[in-house]
Amino acid sequence: MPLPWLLVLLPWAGAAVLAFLPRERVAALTNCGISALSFLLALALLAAPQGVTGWTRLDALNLPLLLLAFLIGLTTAIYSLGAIAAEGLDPRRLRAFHVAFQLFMGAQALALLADNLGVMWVAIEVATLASVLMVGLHGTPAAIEAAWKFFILCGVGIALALLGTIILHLAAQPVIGAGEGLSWAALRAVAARCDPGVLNLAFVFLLVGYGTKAGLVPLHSWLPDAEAEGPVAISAVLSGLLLNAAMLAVLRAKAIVGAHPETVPPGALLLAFGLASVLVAAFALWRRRDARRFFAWSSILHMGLAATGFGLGGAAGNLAGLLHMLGHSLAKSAVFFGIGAAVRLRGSQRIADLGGLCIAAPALGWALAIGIAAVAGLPPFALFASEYLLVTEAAARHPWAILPLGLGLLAAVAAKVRVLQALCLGDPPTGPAAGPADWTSLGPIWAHLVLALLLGVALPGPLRALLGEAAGVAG
Amino acid sequence: MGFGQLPYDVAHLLGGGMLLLSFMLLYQRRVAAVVSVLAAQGAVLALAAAWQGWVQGAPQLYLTALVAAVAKAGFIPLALHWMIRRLALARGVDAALGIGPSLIAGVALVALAVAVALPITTGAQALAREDLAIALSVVLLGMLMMITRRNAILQVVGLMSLENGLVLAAIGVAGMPLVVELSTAALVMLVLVVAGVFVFQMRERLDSLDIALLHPHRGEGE
Amino acid sequence: MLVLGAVLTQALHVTLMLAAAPLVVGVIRWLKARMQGRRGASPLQPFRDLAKLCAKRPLLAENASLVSEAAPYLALAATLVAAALVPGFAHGMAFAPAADLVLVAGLLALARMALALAGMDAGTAFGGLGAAREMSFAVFAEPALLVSALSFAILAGSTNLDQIGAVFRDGALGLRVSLGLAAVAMVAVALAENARIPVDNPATHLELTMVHEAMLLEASGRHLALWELQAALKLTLWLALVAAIFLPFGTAPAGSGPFAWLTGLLAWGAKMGGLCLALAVFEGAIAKMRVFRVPEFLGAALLLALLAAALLFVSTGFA
Amino acid sequence: MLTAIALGLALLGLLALAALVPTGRWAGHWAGPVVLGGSALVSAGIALLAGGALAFGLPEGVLALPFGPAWGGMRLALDGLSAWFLLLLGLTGMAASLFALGGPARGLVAWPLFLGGMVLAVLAADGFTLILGFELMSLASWVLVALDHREAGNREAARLYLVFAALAGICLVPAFGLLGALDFAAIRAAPPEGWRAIAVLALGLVGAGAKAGLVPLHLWLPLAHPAAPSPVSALMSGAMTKVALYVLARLLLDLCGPLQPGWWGVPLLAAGAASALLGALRANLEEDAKAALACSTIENVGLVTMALGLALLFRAADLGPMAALAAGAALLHAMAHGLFKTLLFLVAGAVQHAAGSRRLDRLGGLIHAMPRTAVAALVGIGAAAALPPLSGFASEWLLLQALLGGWRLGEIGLQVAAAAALALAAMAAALAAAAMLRLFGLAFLGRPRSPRGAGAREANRFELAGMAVPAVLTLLIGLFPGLALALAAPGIRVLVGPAAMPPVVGLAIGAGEGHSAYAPLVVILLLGLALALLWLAVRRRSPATAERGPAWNGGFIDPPPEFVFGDPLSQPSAAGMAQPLRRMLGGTLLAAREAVTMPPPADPRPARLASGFEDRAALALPVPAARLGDAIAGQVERLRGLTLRGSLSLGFATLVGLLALLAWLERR
Repeated sequence: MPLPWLLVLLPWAGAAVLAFLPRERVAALTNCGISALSFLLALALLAAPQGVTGWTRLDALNLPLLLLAFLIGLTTAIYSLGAIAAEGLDPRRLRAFHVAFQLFMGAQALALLADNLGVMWVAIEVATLASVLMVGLHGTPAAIEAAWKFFILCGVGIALALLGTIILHLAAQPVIGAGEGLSWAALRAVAARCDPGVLNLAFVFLLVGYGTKAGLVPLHSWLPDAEAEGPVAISAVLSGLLLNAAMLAVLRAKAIVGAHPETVPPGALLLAFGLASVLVAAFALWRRRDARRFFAWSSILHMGLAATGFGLGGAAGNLAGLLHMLGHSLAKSAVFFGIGAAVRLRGSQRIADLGGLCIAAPALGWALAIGIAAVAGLPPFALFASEYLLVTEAAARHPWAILPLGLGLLAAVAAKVRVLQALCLGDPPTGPAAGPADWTSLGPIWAHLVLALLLGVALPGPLRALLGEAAGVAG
Repeated sequence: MGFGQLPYDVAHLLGGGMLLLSFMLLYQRRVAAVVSVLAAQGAVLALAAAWQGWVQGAPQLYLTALVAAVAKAGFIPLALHWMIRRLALARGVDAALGIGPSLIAGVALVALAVAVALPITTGAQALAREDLAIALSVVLLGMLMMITRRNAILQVVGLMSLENGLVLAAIGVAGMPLVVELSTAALVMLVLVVAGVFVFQMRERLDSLDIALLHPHRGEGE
Repeated sequence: MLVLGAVLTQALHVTLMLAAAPLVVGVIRWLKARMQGRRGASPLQPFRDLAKLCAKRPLLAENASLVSEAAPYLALAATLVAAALVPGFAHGMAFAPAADLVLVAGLLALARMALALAGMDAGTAFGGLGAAREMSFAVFAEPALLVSALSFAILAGSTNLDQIGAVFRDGALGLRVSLGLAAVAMVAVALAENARIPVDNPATHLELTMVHEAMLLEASGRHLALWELQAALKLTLWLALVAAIFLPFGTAPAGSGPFAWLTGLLAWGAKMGGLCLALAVFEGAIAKMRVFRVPEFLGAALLLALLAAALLFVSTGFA
Repeated sequence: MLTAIALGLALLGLLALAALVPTGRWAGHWAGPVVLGGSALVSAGIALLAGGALAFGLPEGVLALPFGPAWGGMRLALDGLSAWFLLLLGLTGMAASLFALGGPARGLVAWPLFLGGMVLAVLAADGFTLILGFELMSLASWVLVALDHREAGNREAARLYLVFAALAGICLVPAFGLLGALDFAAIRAAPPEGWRAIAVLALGLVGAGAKAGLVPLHLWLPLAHPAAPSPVSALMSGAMTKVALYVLARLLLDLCGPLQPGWWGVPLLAAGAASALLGALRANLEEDAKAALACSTIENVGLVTMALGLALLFRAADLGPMAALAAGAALLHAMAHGLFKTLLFLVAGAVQHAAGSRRLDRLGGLIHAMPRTAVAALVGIGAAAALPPLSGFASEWLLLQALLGGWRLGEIGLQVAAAAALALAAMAAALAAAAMLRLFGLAFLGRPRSPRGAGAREANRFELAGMAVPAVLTLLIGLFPGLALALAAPGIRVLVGPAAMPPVVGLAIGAGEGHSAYAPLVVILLLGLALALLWLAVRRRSPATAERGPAWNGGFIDPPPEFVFGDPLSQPSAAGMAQPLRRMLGGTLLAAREAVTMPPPADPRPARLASGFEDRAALALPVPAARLGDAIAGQVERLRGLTLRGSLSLGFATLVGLLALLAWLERR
């Protein structure tokens, strides 16, 4: 069986196993084991030959995303080793959590690996449903509201994406060979000979559909509440993985449609959505009082930035977008880990209740501070590098784009600095405070930050080459 | 298409039937009736799939027809009816947008769908083009229904009829791989299950399915 | 010969300035007294005062620091160096190359700072008040001085006093409106810098509007003598400065023999005398203004200087 | 050479890592001395290397670092300009680190990173490296500013500080984007033209100005500098603002090429003049010693910016010597201010340690308790007040000469602008003198104003060493400005062209051939001679030693015995010293106000005088910006408040809109 399939089936098999593990400790450890195993498998992909095998493909574009996905899967599993106990879930829900988590990981892998657009669609749908279950896990009204919104909006979105896929097939159907009707490679090859009108229609639906998943404004409404409910681990994987998979799907569609010279340039639409997301999210950050929702909005901001990069297109633009996706996943999940630990410390996720971490729990406080700085795009982390490349590219190609970009970035940094100081500095508010954070939360945070640092200013040669190639693949 | 007018007309007829049913969905006031209309739409969909299978000589479409008949015309409506009975839903549907205006909006949407679909697909076969236009309309009408209905179940119904539109579009295209239809059908089931879970949870927490009552519970409030 | 002459004239100039300083003060007082119908003290009175002060044992406040003792020497030394740079009866003296107007202003600022520090050293109310006011007036005086220097720089192509004098002496420039404006501005600055009426009253004590004297309240004995001499020397310096820039005529070339020096000396004496008379008349004619009117006074001077420069931009070929 | 400096950078990074080690005895006893001492050594080494490079020839070529961002490497290069500022960095870094050794060891991780970030920014040979160093410097210094984050005021200062730093970055990055290439050499090869160049000018001015504290972007500066520990504020004021000026010069004078139009200098001249005037005036009104010093930093940054603008003007007008004069003034004043401001902030730190306060109204009479510190302070304020023969006067002499030559620009508008700038520069110098007098007089002269101040002690030897370094350098530069400018010559050539000659006449400095010159050695000789003669003469006439007695104080009655420090009313207060200038200029420029509350007759309460001011220029930008942002945020909130159906409709509307757009496009 080819390696990619293994990578999909292992988590699903794990999910099946976890479904029958009653003891939570054992289940959590098994969860970690499975995640570690699949991470090793993902590493093995580096050696695997690139190209299409059946419904899956392995290329420079999805390889980094896969590695990242399973890395974050592992760190999240380790984190929830310590954290999930504090979520106060009954055994049934706890088991549901573990099952859904592995289900999600497998679907995630499939979504990233898929070459057949239909399969990709199915995988993303499964991942969505799994995450919906995890979001609604607590069953509180707020959780139900978030999950229901998530479910309905993404259900509609995914349906539109399917329609887009079908229309894409309709466009290619006259010129494409039978059987490979939905293969990305094949579609991209023949795209130039398709009817541009149909391609446009297809792209609109794909963009709206997968863009909903990627949380692009104005299709973003589900994201803040979905990431703020459910166990903290969910926030990490949602912002770290699901958004990336959706963005990858958009990229695949863009690559196909963009291959036809006479279509409405897909980059322009993506750019518009990206800039809108940056502006709206940046200013939405100003009035957040809930820490997790704050960083959920910042995920929208960063997805918007990545979309802007891909919308600019070209080697540099795509590289900026890809780098931004990777860096954002690392930094943001690190921050969510930190927030989760802080929430455990204080039993509230309101910013006002979390203050003064640097004094209450210095190790956690400073780690979180650095993490937030990384998310805010301050040096020397990956987001700084990607934003530098993005802004310089925008200035060189569409100077007018500097204004919305700069405005959004400035507003976002202002808001993030405010929250950073509110969370980390000053005297802690008097109130219940548990013991300091343990290694299961600090370890993942530091690991992510170190990786983000390397990704920012000290990327090893081979990976650098890989990313460069990926920028080419994104078209 | 090597055939004469007939296949074209029949396919057109069936598609038009689905569109009509979508309008009836918008028009209906009573939940139970809405679900029955949905069932009817599923049945028509099954017929359309079978006809396309015969026209295109694509056996897998018969399977699609079967799935549609079983799931969309049979199981799902039954499940919904059961739910309605279990939850003793109010008979009447409280629409956010009046019936009349929503019908007008529906017509406008159909016009838009036609405007988008007709000119661009000149390359493709006439059949596919007609189907595309109708499918687009059904999808848009399904979304319109989701917007204009307050009741959670009716939102699910809207989603379902939206999916019907999808399948209609899918079967209209020759050579669409089987995986899509099957996965769609499977997922529709899954969606229904998840939706059911949440509907019951909502019911027990808020003893209402009016999603407007959900809004105040969003985290962080206003 | 040239070098020797330069050195000799320089030495003579310095001693002359030092000797003339008390005399100038004395003369002005005497003239003012005469104009007010009093007999007035003899013009030599300042010399006697200085001698008497030097003979007295100086008294310092308990908490006075070394500043009180060192500042007078520093201030007088700085003023003396500045005075040495200003051309007097002769031009082309030894220090001529260093005779830069900006440097003179800097040295005077140094003396002013020393004076203000000494004023604050004892930590008395009047000392701080005087120091603050002195520095505040300088805030308006210095720009006026430098902007009027701009006019000279444009006409002479340099801020070196000796060169300015040389350019103005040969009269190639003729009479210029802008120079007149600059002259007025500079005279205003001179009045403010030397604490003369209308900016300050040199003859008053313990009056809330005073500036210069307020800083000397704690000084006594030789320190007071040094301060008095410094003030007098500064006044002489300014008169000499005005003379060197606006009345550069009749100065002797340093290289020429003693006879030419003599004529230069006579001319210089005449100029200084005339300026003393003018100052006395002016001070006799007008009254002192309120402290917070001074900025307007000096601001007007600054505007005049700017106007002079602007006129030059327009009129001269440089524009 | 470059490699050695890069190794120094690596060493700084290692020191930061070493400071991370949290464990017991190391963290307790050794981390401080090792990290700070190491920083001092590395800084000294860097200063030596830079000075050597300036004296004996700069290294050719570019050093590519083995690592870098995903799209390319990071490059370092050392030319005249960067070497000059590197020299400044090394010297100030050494002094501040030495001083820090004398105090509690805090912020050990951020300190080397702060130094390293500055060095990296100055050494950078491509846009990314420069911005990386620039922002690293900002982030590290933010940590240092936020060290005392338990006080809300400090937190606010830190927040503003970081936001302004981000603003600087967000303006500079697109500026480099507009320049096109990443590598400096490539940019020089193809300088920007037309509106692109103008956009670069605007962005660069805002970006670098926000970090340098140019009016009206100076709001953060008087808040952040006092908030930080003294060695940090010394470094921020002495070195960091210079790095910002370096970026300004590099971007506008070097990278944009020599062909830019002359009017480019005007905005720099205007911003510089405004900063000089406003900063110097505020320095006279602030009642916190470090805040006053920070404001005087604004003034000096403004002076340097003026000089840079003049250099641009003269260069575009083909006045080579004048351009060199202006550029020399800029570089020399940057160096001079870097040193004496470091010195003054260190003095303020020593005073704070000894007397326990920075508020001028709680100090006084320290010259008796801390004579050595007082001498260092005298050198500092002398230079800051532009008194001969110290370094400040030399550089301001050059600046004034350049301004006095402004009439050579030919065009009347520029001439008038230069004349006005001259007036403002002179006024700023005089204002600085007043501020420095107030600072020294209130802190060191007079009587103590608080028990803690009365019990002050001399600074410890590390602090004295830290102050001695910049003090001696200030004296040396003041005495040998010619040598300093000769060192700066390569930098001047970078700014105004390869043919430029520094305005040097032997050891003295001159405003070009046939113009006046300033020879500090002559001045100091004459001063010394005059002093000696006077002293001898006077002491021969009056040998009596001075006697001590109570201050006469204009007949003010002696204070009652319970007033240990004398009657506080009889000593000038900070507000009182500021009163003349507050009334003369404050009203118009700083919205200064005074309010007297006079109790009715037969009411024993004393009359009170309340005075204050608010910096309109500083509030002119951030406040409306914040208000606007909040308004927009409010609108966005309405978007966020949508119900489920609302958001569904939003998505639906988006889809329909896109379809309509598509249909429309198809029609055409």
